[in-house]
Amino acid sequence: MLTASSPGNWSTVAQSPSEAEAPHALQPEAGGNEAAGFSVSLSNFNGPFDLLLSLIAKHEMDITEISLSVVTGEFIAYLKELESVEELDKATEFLVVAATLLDLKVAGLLPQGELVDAEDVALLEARDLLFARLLQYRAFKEVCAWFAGSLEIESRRHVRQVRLEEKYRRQTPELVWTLSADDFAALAAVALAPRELPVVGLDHLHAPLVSIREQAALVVSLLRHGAPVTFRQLIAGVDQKGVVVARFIAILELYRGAVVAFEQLEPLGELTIRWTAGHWSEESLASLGADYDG
Amino acid sequence: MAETTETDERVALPVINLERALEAILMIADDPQSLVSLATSLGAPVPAVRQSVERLVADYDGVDGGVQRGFELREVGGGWRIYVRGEYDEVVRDFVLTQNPTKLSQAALETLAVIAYKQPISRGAIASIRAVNVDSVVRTLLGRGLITEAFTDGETGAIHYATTEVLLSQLGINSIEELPKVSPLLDDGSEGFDDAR
Amino acid sequence: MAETTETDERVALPVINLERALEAILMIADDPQSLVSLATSLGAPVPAVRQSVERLVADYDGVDGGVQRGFELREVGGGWRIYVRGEYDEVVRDFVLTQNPTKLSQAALETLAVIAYKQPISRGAIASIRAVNVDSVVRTLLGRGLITEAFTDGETGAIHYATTEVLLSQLGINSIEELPKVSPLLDDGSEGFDDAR
Repeated sequence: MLTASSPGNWSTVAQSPSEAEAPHALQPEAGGNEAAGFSVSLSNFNGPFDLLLSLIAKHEMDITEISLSVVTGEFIAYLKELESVEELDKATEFLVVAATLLDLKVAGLLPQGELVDAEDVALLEARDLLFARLLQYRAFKEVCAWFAGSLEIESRRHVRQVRLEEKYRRQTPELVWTLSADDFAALAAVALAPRELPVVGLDHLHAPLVSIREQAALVVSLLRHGAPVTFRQLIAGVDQKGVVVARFIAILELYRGAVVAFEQLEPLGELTIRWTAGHWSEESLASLGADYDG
Repeated sequence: MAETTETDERVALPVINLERALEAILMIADDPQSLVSLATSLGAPVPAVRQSVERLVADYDGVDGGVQRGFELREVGGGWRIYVRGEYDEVVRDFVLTQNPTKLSQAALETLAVIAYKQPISRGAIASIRAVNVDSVVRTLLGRGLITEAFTDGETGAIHYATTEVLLSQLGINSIEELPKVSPLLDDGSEGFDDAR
Repeated sequence: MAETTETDERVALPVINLERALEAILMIADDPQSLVSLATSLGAPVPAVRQSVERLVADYDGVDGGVQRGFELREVGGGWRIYVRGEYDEVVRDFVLTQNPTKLSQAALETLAVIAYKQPISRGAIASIRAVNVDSVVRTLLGRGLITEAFTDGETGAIHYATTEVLLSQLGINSIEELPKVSPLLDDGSEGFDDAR
């Protein structure tokens, strides 16, 4: 993990500090120029770091306190154009970086206090982290050229790869086959099973999963033909937190469907649930809790 | 090489490099190559190619006191191809034995299963299902006669593979339709997900 | 060849014929062959095989005033294979039905680079380095067989990815150590920040 060792870290990597301090870096290029020169579409950029790098490259400078302000301005300006819904998803990737940059810019605009307080340190850390990740990203980006080149060169090479001569093929040992058709089908099921879907794994957060619909069905069966029941009674004997939560959500859903009503005499007091629905069909259950699906 | 306006260099080329260009082609050509097809792709006259081929044969045979190579250039079925020299059959057989265990690897079996249920299927499609490169496994299966090249896609040039009778007889079934169903996974994976639990 | 009770003939074999036997095997091998696997099928000691391989390389390169062949012996992807010599790649192009895979996108290349240098690495970690979602790119790389699922973290369930031998082959290198050095920053980020230049 990279932490702030000194604010000057970045400048050790800077190519020419003198140029970075040159006045032209300070001036936001004349309005017209900026508008014309910086109209890009998202597809040109792989991500926020990509955009940042290209902005830095465009100004032929390294990010110092001064130029950072210019780059931040353009970065934010660029983000403003990302308003269409389809771009929203990608735009979120830029937000963290944008927020960090803004923070840094604001800090640069404010008069510098003498004392280093915790917030300043946090800001420095944020900046160093951002710069470190940017540097790292740049390193990978640079080495990409080598990958592309090597892949290209090697793709033009031809390797001897010919069918085994028939006489040797005939001499290969007889195959020992032990699989039945059913074994084979089982193998196919494994091989063809969809690869794990690329989603953020949340399984560890709420496993095992509990179906709200199932819980609702249970609640219905307990309430439908009987007297009012307290929530405590409804969850008696349940030791899994997930089940309790799901059963509670199921009750809320039933309430929303005007199937049950609550009674609670005092805050945090005993919760009593009673059946109020005039008619009830199993179909009602099918659509229940749909908000929680997916 | 079609132009004839060049100078000395051009004249030297066919003599010196034709043999080298030929051996380059022969090293990667899978099927025996006729003199005509070799001449065509090299842009050289057939007689020159014939001479070069003859010199290569002699070269690999070590005729002029050179090394006798472990391979030889032979004319088979109207074309030329590089084969292992007969003396090394034993060595090669040992090698083939160690490379071809009597049982298929798990990777080979799974690839075979994918082909069986999804045939005809291209190598690229197999690779994307299996998420690995399947080139050598496909060669193994071809070599074992368990799969065959069904057809080549006219547009992409991608070879599509299908299973053979050999597989059917190994599985003890008469047609690929007799394979046990493994749906709903096969449809596209989106179905039956709700029941997965 | 492990026995030493044999006569003249046997003694001569390893010296004279090892290179030829190697040549024969290389004619039919369709994967890169490591020295160890070659030594195993030849029943010869690894150092002897290494020497023979080196002599073959020099032989085909025409080092000692011999002919420089149209093919060469290269170590790629952790093993030895016969390749067409670079100068002749153009000549042989028509003879191979390689379906050159489409080029990788810039995003795929960057992701590949991150995985190559940081492996084994989870998708989340890749995404945070590249600051973008990398799901589809990772799938592409898996499909090409350039990366593989190395292991799944027991606690988080996160799959960690590593590069494959296929990648090594396609890059023309033998081990991941042969990748060009990148800034010391990449080690872990905490070191070498000041020495980055």
